[in-house]
Parts: sequence; structure tokens; C-alpha cells
Amino acid sequence: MRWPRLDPITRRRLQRFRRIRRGYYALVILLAAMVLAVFAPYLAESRAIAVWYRGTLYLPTFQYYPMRTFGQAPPAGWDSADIEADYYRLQREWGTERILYARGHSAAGADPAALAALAAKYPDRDDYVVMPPIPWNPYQSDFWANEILNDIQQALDAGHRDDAEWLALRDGLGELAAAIRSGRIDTLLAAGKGHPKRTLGDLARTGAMVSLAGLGTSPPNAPDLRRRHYLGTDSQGRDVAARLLYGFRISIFFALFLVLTGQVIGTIVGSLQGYLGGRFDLVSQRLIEVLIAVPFLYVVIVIAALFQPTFWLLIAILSLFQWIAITFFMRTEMYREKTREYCLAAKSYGASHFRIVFRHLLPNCLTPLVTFTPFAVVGAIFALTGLDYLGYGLPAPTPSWGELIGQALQASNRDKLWLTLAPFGALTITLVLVVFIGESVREAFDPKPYARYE
Amino acid sequence: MTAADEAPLLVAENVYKHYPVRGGVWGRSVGAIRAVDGVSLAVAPQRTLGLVGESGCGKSTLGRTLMRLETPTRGTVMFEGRDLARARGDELQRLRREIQMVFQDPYSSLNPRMTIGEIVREPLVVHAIGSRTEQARRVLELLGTVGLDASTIDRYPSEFSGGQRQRIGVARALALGPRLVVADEPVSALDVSVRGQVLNLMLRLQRELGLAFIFISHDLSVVAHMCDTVAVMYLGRIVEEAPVEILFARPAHPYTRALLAAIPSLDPRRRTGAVPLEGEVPSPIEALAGCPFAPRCAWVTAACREDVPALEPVETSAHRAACIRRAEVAAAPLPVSGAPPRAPGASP
Amino acid sequence: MNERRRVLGAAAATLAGALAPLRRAALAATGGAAVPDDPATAAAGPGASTAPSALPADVRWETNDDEPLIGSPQAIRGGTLRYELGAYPLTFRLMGPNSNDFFAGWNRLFTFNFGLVQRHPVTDHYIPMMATHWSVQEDQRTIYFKLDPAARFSDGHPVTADDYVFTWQMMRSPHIVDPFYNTYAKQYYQSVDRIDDHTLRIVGTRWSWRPLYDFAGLWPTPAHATKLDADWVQRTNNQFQVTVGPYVIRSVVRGESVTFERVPNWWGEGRRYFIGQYNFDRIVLRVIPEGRGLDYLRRGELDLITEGSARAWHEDYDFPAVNNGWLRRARVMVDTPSGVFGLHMNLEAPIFANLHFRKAMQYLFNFDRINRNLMFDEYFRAVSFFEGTPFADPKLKSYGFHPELAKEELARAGYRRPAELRPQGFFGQLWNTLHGIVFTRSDTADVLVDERGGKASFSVIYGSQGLERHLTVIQQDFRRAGVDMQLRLLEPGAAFERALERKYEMTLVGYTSGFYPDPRQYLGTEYKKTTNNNDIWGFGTKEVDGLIRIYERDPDASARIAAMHRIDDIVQDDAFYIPFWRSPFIRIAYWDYLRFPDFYLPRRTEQLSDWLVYWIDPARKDALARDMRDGKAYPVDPEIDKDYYHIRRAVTNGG
Amino acid sequence: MSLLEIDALQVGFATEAGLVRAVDGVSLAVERSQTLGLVGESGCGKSVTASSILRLVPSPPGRYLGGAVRFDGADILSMPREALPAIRGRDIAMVFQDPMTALNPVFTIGHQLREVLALRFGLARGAARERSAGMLKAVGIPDAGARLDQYPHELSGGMKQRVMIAMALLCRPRLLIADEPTTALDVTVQAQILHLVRELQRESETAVLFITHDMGVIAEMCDAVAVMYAGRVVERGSVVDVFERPRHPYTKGLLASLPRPGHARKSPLATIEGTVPSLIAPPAGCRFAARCAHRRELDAARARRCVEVDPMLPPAGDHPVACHFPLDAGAPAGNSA
Repeated sequence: MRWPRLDPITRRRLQRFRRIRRGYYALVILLAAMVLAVFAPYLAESRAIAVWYRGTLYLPTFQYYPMRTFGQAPPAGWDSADIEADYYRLQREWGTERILYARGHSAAGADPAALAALAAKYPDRDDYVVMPPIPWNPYQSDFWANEILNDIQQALDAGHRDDAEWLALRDGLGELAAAIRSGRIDTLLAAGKGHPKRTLGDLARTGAMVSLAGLGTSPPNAPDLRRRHYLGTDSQGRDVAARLLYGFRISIFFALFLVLTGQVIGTIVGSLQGYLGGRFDLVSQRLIEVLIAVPFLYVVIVIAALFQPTFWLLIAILSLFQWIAITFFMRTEMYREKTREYCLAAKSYGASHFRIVFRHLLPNCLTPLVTFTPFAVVGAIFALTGLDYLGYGLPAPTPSWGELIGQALQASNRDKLWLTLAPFGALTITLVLVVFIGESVREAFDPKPYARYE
Repeated sequence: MTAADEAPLLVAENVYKHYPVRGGVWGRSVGAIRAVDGVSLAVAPQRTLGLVGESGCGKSTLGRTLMRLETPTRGTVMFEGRDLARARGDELQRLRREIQMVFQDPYSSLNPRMTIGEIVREPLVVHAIGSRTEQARRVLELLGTVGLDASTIDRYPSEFSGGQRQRIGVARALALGPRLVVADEPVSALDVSVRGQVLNLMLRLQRELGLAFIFISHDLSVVAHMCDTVAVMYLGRIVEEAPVEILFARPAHPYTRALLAAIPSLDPRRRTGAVPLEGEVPSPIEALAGCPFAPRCAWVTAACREDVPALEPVETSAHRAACIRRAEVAAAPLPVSGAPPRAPGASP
Repeated sequence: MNERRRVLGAAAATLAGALAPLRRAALAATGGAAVPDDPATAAAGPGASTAPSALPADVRWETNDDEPLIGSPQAIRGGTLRYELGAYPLTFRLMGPNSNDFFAGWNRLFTFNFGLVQRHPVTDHYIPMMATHWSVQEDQRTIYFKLDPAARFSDGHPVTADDYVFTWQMMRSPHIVDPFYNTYAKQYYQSVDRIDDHTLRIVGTRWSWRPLYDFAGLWPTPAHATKLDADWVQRTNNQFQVTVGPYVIRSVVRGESVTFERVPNWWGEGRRYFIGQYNFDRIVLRVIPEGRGLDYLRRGELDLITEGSARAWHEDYDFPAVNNGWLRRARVMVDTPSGVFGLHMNLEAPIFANLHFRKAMQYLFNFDRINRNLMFDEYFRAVSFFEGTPFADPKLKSYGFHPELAKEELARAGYRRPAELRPQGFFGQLWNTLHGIVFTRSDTADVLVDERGGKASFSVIYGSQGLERHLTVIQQDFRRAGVDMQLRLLEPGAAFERALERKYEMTLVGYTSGFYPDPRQYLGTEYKKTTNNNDIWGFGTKEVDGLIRIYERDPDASARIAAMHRIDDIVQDDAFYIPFWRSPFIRIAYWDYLRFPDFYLPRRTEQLSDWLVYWIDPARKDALARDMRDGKAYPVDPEIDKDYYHIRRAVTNGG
Repeated sequence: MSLLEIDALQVGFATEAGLVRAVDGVSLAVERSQTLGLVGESGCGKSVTASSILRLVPSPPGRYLGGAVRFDGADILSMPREALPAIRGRDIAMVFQDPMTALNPVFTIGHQLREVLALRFGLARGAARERSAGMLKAVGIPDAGARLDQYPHELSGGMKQRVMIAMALLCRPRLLIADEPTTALDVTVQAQILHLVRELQRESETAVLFITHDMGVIAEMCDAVAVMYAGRVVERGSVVDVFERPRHPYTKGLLASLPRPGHARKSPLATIEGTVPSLIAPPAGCRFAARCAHRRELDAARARRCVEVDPMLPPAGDHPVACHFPLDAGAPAGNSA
């Protein structure tokens, strides 16, 4: 069997598409992004990719390890055997040990006893954690700015300077750690003229300490590279970058599934309408008109009240409406194409209706299908984003662009620029890419230049 | 040498094809287009029957009805004693192999997304004839028959000129080994200079494969060249039928005369000058009382408007015309001097 | 009847006006059956008015001139107060359609809706208002009032007993198109009769240990200036009303502002309990878009605002006028009923039938984490079912966040780690991983299961997107403990319907509460049997029924309180209700020239408009203008919280 | 000076495959009140030539690459765009092949005719209607007054073509370009239309450029004829000369391939083998060389000349031909008896 060669029309269209740079690169970028999105758990995840602990390699992606495995202290009230290790904290704890060990090492000089004591004090200085680039999953709230400052504050208030310094070091607040070590912190926090004794939160808010500046006390927190919140956190302290990534993954796959089901149904119905014509066409056309008149948002709202919206349920509901548009195009296309003589020829040698429709006619009717698909994808992404924004989309806490946009548009988040820019930017870029692709496909399929008569 | 000598291959009797005219939201039938209105004809083996007439006269519909691409409203189409008009299922599929069709437009009759090989093989696939290799061999053979190179098998229709495409169409029609080919205006979309190629091919195939043709055309000069017998159609009926030499020499129906007169002469010194026929073909929706040609006829009498004239013999039984003044018309001299076509085999 | 239900919106600062329509819905839902089996109710149907008769010979008039002043004697009369209004009023009426909006608080409380008597906002004792004296008869439902003969409407007409009779008639009239008042008048008043011009008799429908609370809620309607007919609603929509209070609407700018002016020579001048109140000559309410109040305040276009957003309170008040002490801030602690608001568990849902499981839920509710991280530590944990009322058991402590105790309770409830979680084979793990790659990571493999394999999984229904952030954080703690909580956002009405019909597993809704709670409609056994009532949990026991009876019937106040405390304990022990937050404070920001008494606001203040005890000091106003020009800073108040009544201590004791 | 002179006209179309030189150096002249036939097979450039006369080639993809079209001495291709409307319709009118699409389906016939008159002559409504009705009568439309209120779809193809002709003649043009006006029509209707055009031309002395692929129509209609092949005019002359003594092998082949009355039935027809060359990269020499039967009879040296040297059409002469080795004059063409 030989490989089916692409027919010349398709080949020409593909060549034309490749020649339209903008659309071609947009497709390449989008496809790359989709592939990346498939591997999102390796890009944004709170589980480590690998842990090297006391001579053993652990792969938490494949296996659940409780905190106890690594001797990690659980949060108050929890049992270290029950809850999963906090790998990102682990990474920072071991990093802190390395810093302190190095410091102790230079202080100890060549004293073997001191060195041995040091080695015993920091047993995990040679252990490592490999985290994904974004060490956050899209569901976890990281109340870092608030809780860590709180912990350090408590340690300071209780006079446990070493603990405070250790905490500051662990969480990458080098300047604060140095200030605690040197005692400068007392001056910074001292009560002054016209103001009472300050807290670390005040320092963060007012910018009295540069490295703490811009660090709000409550989420949403601005982007912070030390904490690896590259796009900041949302109003629940969840990492915006991780939520964007997973939101993209859901949106784009949602759109693809939705468009796929919609186009398949629409193509079949439209083709049959066009090919069979007559009563079937008339009756189905009336039914479609009825369906068009149904306000789809209300249907979604009603169904969302009855059932918990899920990915597939939403696809099912939206498919109910998605297929309609393409039927019109397929129908007219079929009407036109079935009068061509090759269709008659097929009939004359006894080809079945099925064969005529799917082997002969359909390949010649795919232009609208292909040209409208990218725009249908845009529509589907918009639909999901819109539903999420309105709260009738996927249930919380599913990461979603619509939900992020909703947060960004809240009055209280008006000045949280990262919250606004991230989802809108992502939405804009995706839509621009898809529109570029759509435009190019349309141009590749219908290269008629804009002509005019003088 | 006439068709009556042999048992006919295909006999159509009283074939009607009416299309309902629909209206209203639910497409109720409100009238009928009488596209074919009581046609009887016979095609002898290895002979060519020409169907001529102007657009809308029903010749294409008749052709399709004879092929069972349309189911006749009434009447029978017997192919070697089997009724094609009523056949169903397997029987219809078997009959389909016997009659094939060549279409008018070589640009739309070939699926642009299939290779030549696929196009020609399709009928074999549909009828599940032979294995894949056998089919492939047969395709090559067919391409050779129509004078195309074997290398064309993987190419697409768009890479061929009109004449070549029409040959591919012929090859496809031959794939199932038919005995009758309905050629519906097979050359009218082709340029003059390549028309001959297709016509010559058809003549050769008839000779070599013993094919019978129904040759549908509006071009009388091509019909004169290709056919043994000609049937002239007007408003869904055959108004005259005769062996080709007789028809061109002694047309017995005023409409046939008008058609002949309308052919532009190729001799610039002998222009026809006069207008052969006033008016246009009326709509085929309502049935007229009397001869349908009467409103335009130069020979019209009061009697013409009373009854629909039947197709009746003129001089021989092979020449029949549906005109009450057929004898007078046949006897009248032709306005344009032009020799009738000579018998085949005569040297030019 | 004073129970008001709310479907909780975003945060604590819920405006009473916005809730008003729901108050009516509550009434319709509960029917009139608040106290169904009272013999007195059966004796005389509502509206069966007895003939007016003379006063009983032995009538003993009561009055109360011994309570502390409500306002401050230092208050200075005069000036114009400029305050914000959420939306321009749809009507100036106090009954009928649209009569319960942002504006109504102001309109009702100081122009028109002057009661016969009034509860003192600090001591809770009754004090005279329109009536100088009152007399409660032994049947605890017949009350005589002696009206203040000096009382005048703003058009100069004296206020007489007829104006009260008229009010009652009006409440029952179909012309007012107000089912709430129609029902209220029927359910609470058997008759309202004029004895003479200044003596009134009101007969309630039933025995009550708090007759003044139940049956003295009438105000005078100027019968002479009111024509009640089918056209009344339309006609009076935008009519400036003839009032009995100190203010009257004088002018409006449609869609922009409403201006009240003080009635000249107001009759109440000099009355003991009006001293220090109603100090402004003019009050201008400006319509200001939501959330923009601070902008207007900063520009000096308003004199004070109330701040509803904790975030704004913590982040936005950082500009020179604040830091220089010109613009002041205060979080005034007040003591008001906070209602029933929190996570409710449906006792009819199989998963919550188990008490231990419910208790585990209580222990997993990490209020502090939410409060600290999402609400700026501004709020207080509610503990009691009767939070903010004297009936809340002060000994009650909240469950607190205790995962270790939750773990025990879950074990007792029969939940354990699923078998699948034990180390799996390589292919099992690979499958999990691949599954996790393609789908999102919401796999529920580590959710606890009971003996029958049922997962510790349920959904929580809520009606406001604003609550989502709190719920997702709660969800994370639950999830950590192996309990899968699915979030289910519904349209607010639908969410509340689900609660009333008990078609939920867990839900987050709330009710507001009156000064005297009505436990029967929430906890009475008779409501357990049917749905579509306020017993959303399906709770009801003989014991609680008995306690409710004591509360409703026992003449002994301490017995009543003891019974209620016991109910409070039972509710907590049954663990079907996880109380959420309460916000016993009003946050205000104001220019330095606006002065408050030492106590800022009386203890029982729900809204800033309730008690107009503040005033403008003209001298300070001039000084402030000068000092702002000169850049002279004032000392900043180090303590923003104003807690004159030590409410905070009471609240945090509980939490 | 001829009424219309086309001088070395070149028109190209940009396609993805490259620039198609659809018209590549065509020179023609139409004399006053003469009928010139422009004949050729599909794709030879005859319609593009016709469109170029009115500068109606759509652009893009069309482009004028060179040459001139002089009407009454004025070069249409170089005149300002504003001057075009004065030429179009008034001096030169055009009738298109497809009467089905050339009329606007949403306006009545009368409206469309009236519009022409209003635009050209500023005629008032009543006068315009009268004139339109008169013109419809002149083109042989019965019951002209009633037809004015009909819509195009209510008319038959022949009637529509008559309306088109009426519209073209409404402004008494000096040149009528008829681009395959009868191709879509039946033979009997074609005969009527040809007759009509002939009659009208006789009356108004309008010059006609008649474009067709049908040699019969040329023989029937024209005074002179120009034969086009692959973007070029290959032969020009009076219609009698060209039909009786074709000098170009292509013309001869074309005439020979027509079945004529009297031709032996079912005998093989003459054909021209091969296909038209690509107009993107046309062959260097004679464009017909590859298909030329005549060339095959020449000796090798002369045959090579055909392939290598591009034969040009002599600008003058009664019967010029673009062939290095024209056929002998005097030999009758075709197979007619």
C-alpha cells in the first residue's frame, strides 16, 4: 500500500498557508504551547521532580511521600505521617542548612571537634530537591508574605533571634536575616515620633526595608522572584503563573474538544441537509431555527443549577449550540457541490449515498469547516472564559482565565496590575495567535486578492 | 442499414418525467415541470442514437432517466428485457454496469481531489470487481484504451487539459464494460481543436468494443457526424426521428427545419440571413392544447391547435415526425444549401 | 417577626437596606406561625377590635427618666453633614414597593418612624419617645400609652391617637401593596384604639413577656395629610412626607442628592433622650458610586464615610491627610446581634448523619487562617447560635482548628485512608502519573473512605462568588485531612432555595437576627417534619422543644436565658452549624472637625444613621482649614479601635 | 485613422505560479461601421483584450504591461481615471457573455435602462421611460412597455441578452464590443440575436468588435477577422480571405476540425494535437510550433527556425500572418466539397 498523496488543492493550500508567515508561526507557537501545556505538571507543580535525600533518590511524581520521609516538621496540629512533604519548603530548608554550615565552617577554622559538631548539626546540607520551574500547583494558597512575616515577628517578639534569622534565611529574606543578625532590626522596628512600635508588616508595607518593599501582607501579592511567584499571587494566594498555565490547558483542550464535537455533528447534519434536501432539510432547518432562538446562557445557567458543571458536561451543553453554525456552511456547500457532475458520475456507476457524501462530496466541502475552525476555537475559549467569569463555568477552584479576570476586575484589585495584565495578556496573545492562524487559513483557502475595477 | 434490423438493446416506452414544483414552508407540490413527456425510443446495439434539441427540451433529463439517474414518473425502460425503470438493489447495480455515462463538463465531472487512477478505479471498487492488483491492471488498460499514458495514473485532474479530462471520463465510463454509453453533450465544453480527439475516440470505441451510444447534443453538425439515428426533441417530446441522412435531407417537422436553418454557415459568402424561428421555447410547466410547437410554427394551421400530433411515419417507418403537415414539410426545399452527411465509410 | 434573613453577600459590611426584600421573603416563608399554640391567639382573631372604652381605673403609668443620656451634652448644634448614599431612593415612602433601600435607614430613623417607646441603646431599658407614659396590663398584651401632647407633625398638626389607629389601618390596607406590613399588622395587632386624643390602647394578639417589643412598633401617620386609595403608591412615590421626627426632606437633586433640613422649633427639643442628638441643621446625602466614598472624602466633599472593605481599611488609608491626623479613623466596636451565618450541614444528608464526622468538620475549619490572610484579621469568630444577643452562652468556646482532633473524630466516624493509597505497583503509579498529566490534578485517590467504601466527599452550595476565596482556602485544609469538599456556586436565590428545601449537603448561607432571637423557627421539631422553612438542617429534639417553650413562655427572665444558653450548647454539641465570622464594629473615617462623644456610638448601633450623636465643631473646622493650608500636623490617634463598652473582650473571650 | 487601434497591447495577471501574460503584444484595428471578429479558443486572450479596451481588467491581479488602446486617437490606457466614464457606455458599449449575471437582479429592467439614460443624458423619468421602451422594441422585445416593470429573472436568456444589447445601444455608442454574446444561447435564439445585431449595426453604423470562439458565427457576422492564439493575433484579414485561404496552420487546423455538412459521417475528424503552451513561460519561438502539423513537413533547419525565432505579425497588409512559412495562398481550407 502506498501513502496517499495529498491532492493538489490541499497541497496548494498547505503551501500557501506555510508561505503566510504570520499564520504559520502562530500555529507553530500555539502548537508548542499546547504541547507544553500537556506537560504542565512538570512546569508548575508543588511536587518535586526529584529529591536526593541521605543517599537515596526519590521521585515524588510517581510516589506519595509524607513529610516524615524527609524528617520534615509538619504544620501545627498535623501529623507528619499523614500529609505530603512540602518539597519547596524542603528545598529552602536544606539550602539554609548549607548557608549556615558554610558560615559555621569558616568560623570553625580547622578545629575538628567544631567541624564534627557542625556536621552533626546540619545533616541535610548535601541533600537536594529539584523543583519544577514554577514550584506551585494551581490550587494551593501561599500566604507567604503574611505568615512568614508573622512567624518571624513571633520569633522576634519571643526573643528567639536565631529562629527568626533561620526563618528569614529559609524564605530568602537575606536582608532581613542580616538585619536580625546585626541587630539593625531593633532600630527599624523601634517606636518613633508619632508612631507606635512597628511590625515587620509595616516595614513591608511602607518600604522601610528595601527587600520587603512591595510585599503586601495579604494576597494578592505582587510578583516576587525569590518566592518564585513569577506573576504574583491571586486574591487567595495562589500562584498566578501556575493558574494561567493550567487555565490555558483547560481552555484550549476544552475548545478543541468542543469544536471537534461541534464540527463533527454540524458537518454530518449540514451535509445530510444539503445532500438529501427536501423534507429532511426543511424539517431540520426548522428545528435549527428553534434551537437558535434558545438563549444559550440561560440554558447553561439552568443546567448548572441542576447539575454540577464539569468539563464534559459543559462541552455537552455547549456542543448543543456549537454545531449549528457550521451546518449552514456545510449545507450550502453540499447543495452547490452535489450538482457537480462528478457526483452524478458516482451515482451513475452505482455508488451509495454514503460513499457519495463521505468519499466524494465531503472532501470538496471542507473549506468552510477548516476556515471556520480557528474562529470557532476562539469562540469556544471565549465561551468558557465568559462562563467562568460569570461563575457558571467549571467549579472553583479549577484554574481558569475567566476566574482570574473576574478577580482582576474587582474594585479592590484595581491597583493589582499583575492580576489584570496576566490573564488579559494571556487571553489576548492566544486570541491573536488563533486569529492569525484563522486569517491565514482563510487566505490560504481563498486566495482571491482584493480586486477592483477602475 | 437501420436500427430496426436487430433486436434493440434498450427500449424506452412512454417515458414521463415530471418534477413537482414545490411551494410553501413545508414544500407542498403545487405543479409539475413536464421535463420528459411521453417519449418512446429504441437504441440498437453498436449504433448511435442522437438526441438533439435546445436547452430545456428535456434531452438531458431523458438521458438521465434512461440511465436511471432519475426514476421515471411513468413508462418503462427495458434493457435487454429487464426493466431498468423499476429495478432495485442488486438488479439495479447489475444493470448499472451495462449503461454508463460521459458527462458534459470535463472540469466538474472529475473529482478534483482524486487521482486519475482512483477516479477510473472507483466504479470497480463500488462494484467490488477484482482484487486490488486486478483493478490496478484494469485501470492501466483503460487509460491505454483512451490514449492516456500510464504515468498519468497518480496525477490529478487539474493537471490535464479539457480534452484529456474528457478522455478520463470516457475511461471511467468504460471501466465496468458497458454496452451502452450515454454521452451528454460530451464535447460542447471543449475547444474546437480538441473536440475531434474525443469524437474520434468515441467512434473508435464503438468500432472496437461494439458500444451503443446515446449521443445528446445541441450541435446538429456534431450529431450529423456521430449518429446513425437522430431524435429531435421539443418540450419534452420527440417531434421527429429519422436516420441521420434522411433527417438532414428531408426534415419533416418545421422545428427540425428551423434548427437546421439556424446553424451558421461556415461559408462567409453564403450567409443565412433570415431569422429561422421567432419566439422562444415556452415554459414546460403547463401542458398546451394542440401541437406544442404551434405558437412558433410557420406552417401552423387551425387544426394544429386542437390535438397533440402523434409521432407517425413520413415515408419509411424509420422516419417519423409529429406533425400533421409532415409530408408537405418534408417535400419543401431546404432554405440553406448544404449537403446532407454522407454514409460512413465514404471517402471525403 | 423581627428575624430577618440574609443571603450573604461578599463581606461583613452588609447593608441593612439591601437585605430588606429578603426580610419580607422570610416572613412569607415562615408564615405567621411563630408562636402557634397560644390560647390568646385563638380567643380573638386579628382585627376584631373591641369597642373603645375608658381607661381601667387602676391603670399604673410607667415612664423612665433615669437612664443615661443617649447623646452628649457637649454636642454643638448646627452645620451641614455630608454623607454618602449608595443609590438614589426609588421612593420617599416608608411602606409599599421599593421602600427598603439604602435610603430607608436615614428616612425611617430620624424623620418619620418615631416609635411610641424605645429601647435605650446602651441599657436596653424602655424609655419614652412619642409616648411619655405606658402601662402594660396583666394579660401581657394590652398596653395603654399616654402620648406627648406637644408632639407635632412637621406641618404643625398635633399628633393624636387617631394617627396611630390610622397607621394600623394603613398597614392592613391592600393599597399600600406591601405584604410584609399586611401580615405584620395582622399577626401582631388585635386592635389599636383611641381612648382620647392623647391616650391610646394597643392589644396584641397573644401573651408575650416582651409586649413593648412585640406590640409597640407603631408610629404616627399624619391622617390629615394622607389620602389612602388605590393610587397611593404611585402618587406618594416622590412626595416629601409630612414627618414627626426632627428632619424633613426639603430638596432633592434627582439621581444625585437628598437634603434634609431640621424642622424649626421641633417639638422634641429639650426632651431628655434627644439631648445631644440630631445636631445638624442640614443633612445632605449624596449618591456616590460603590467603593468611591474615600475619594470623595479625601476631596473634602464628604464629612465622613463608613468603610466596608477590610482591604481598603488596611491599605488605602495611607496618605498625608491621614498621616497628619487631619482625617481620622475609628473602628467603633458595637454590640448587635450577628445572626446565623456559617457552614450548615444537612442532617438529612447521609454523610452528615454521623456526629463524629460533623465534629471533624468543626475541627478542620481554620478560621484564623482565613481571617489572617484573607480578611486582615479584622473579623471575629462567631461561636454562638445567638451571637451578639444576651442569649448567647458566654461559656461557649469555639471548636478551634485542630487537625489532630479531626483525625480522631474521623476515625471514630469510621473513615480511614483508602487501600489504594498504599504503595502501588510501578504500573499503577505510572497510570496515575499519566492520568495526572492529561487531566488536572484534582484526583481524589487519597480521600478517606468509610467501611462501605463511601468517600468522605460532599459538596458545599453557596450563592455568592465573593465567598469563593474563603471556601477554597477551607477546602484546602479539608483536603489535607482527606475530606473532599466540592464547591458548588449557585445563583443566590437558588442557593437559598436549596437550603430551605434541604436539598444540599453543606451550604454557606446566613440569616440576620433580631434583638430577641426566635429559635422555634430554626430548631422547632414541627419544622423538622416539613421543608421550605428556616430549619435548614432538619434539626429538632424534644429537649430543645421544651427549652424553646421555656424561652417563649416563662415569665422569669433568668429561666429564659438559661434555657437559651442550653439550646446554644446543644447546637454546638450537635455540630451541624459551623459559625463563621461576625463583625461587631463600624469603621468610620471622618475629618477632624466632626466630633463624637467619648463613647463614639451607643452600644446597640447597627448603622451609622441609627443614632445621630455626632456633631460638627465650627471652630475646629476653621482651624483644620488653616492647619491644612499651613501643613500643621495633628497627633495621630494611636488606637484606632474604639471600644467604650468593652465589647471586644466579650467577643474574643468567646472565640 | 481607425476608430479603434490596439497597439502591441500586453496584459498580465499575477498568479501564484507567476505572471501570466494573457495578452502579449496584440495589435488590432476596428474601422468605422466595420465588424471585426476576434476568434480564438479558450484562454487565448480575446476576452482580456476586449476588457482592456474599456480598462476593465480587474486589478489586482490584472496589470497593463504595455501597448496602447487608442479610441479615436486618444489612448484609453493612459487617460486619467476620471475621463473613463465618458468613454464607457457613451462611446464604447459592451455586451457580455452571460446575460444571466450582467443584469442586477434587484432592479427592474426599466430602472436599469433609465439609470443609464439618467447618468449619460440627465434624462427625466418620463422621457427616459419612453426612450427605454423604444429601444426595447428596437431589439425585438414584444410588449416593451410591460417588460420595463419586470425583473431580470422574469425574462428568458434570449430576452435578457436583448435587454443587454438595448442597454448597450441606448447611448448610441460608436463601438460595440460583443464578448461572446450568443455562447450561452440556443441556436435558434443565437440566430435571432445575430440577426438583430446585424440589423442594428446597419441602421446605426456602429462599429462592432465581435468576440467568439465559434467560426460559424464569425462567418455569419463579420467583415474582417483576427485569429488569436496564446495571447497573440496570428492571422488577420477579411473574413472571406481567412476562411477560404487561411495562411496560418492554426487557422487552417481550426477550420478543418469542424464537422461540416457533407463530411463523411463517422469518419475521423481532423484535430490539432497537443495543448496550448503556458503563458507564464511561453516558448521562445512560434507559440504554435509544438502543435503545428505543417512544421513537421518542413526540413530540419526550417523547423528549427520555427522553434527558435518568434514570428511577428506584420503590422500592415491585407492578410498578415504571424508565421515564418505561411501556407500557400489560394489553397482552399477545410474539407468542404
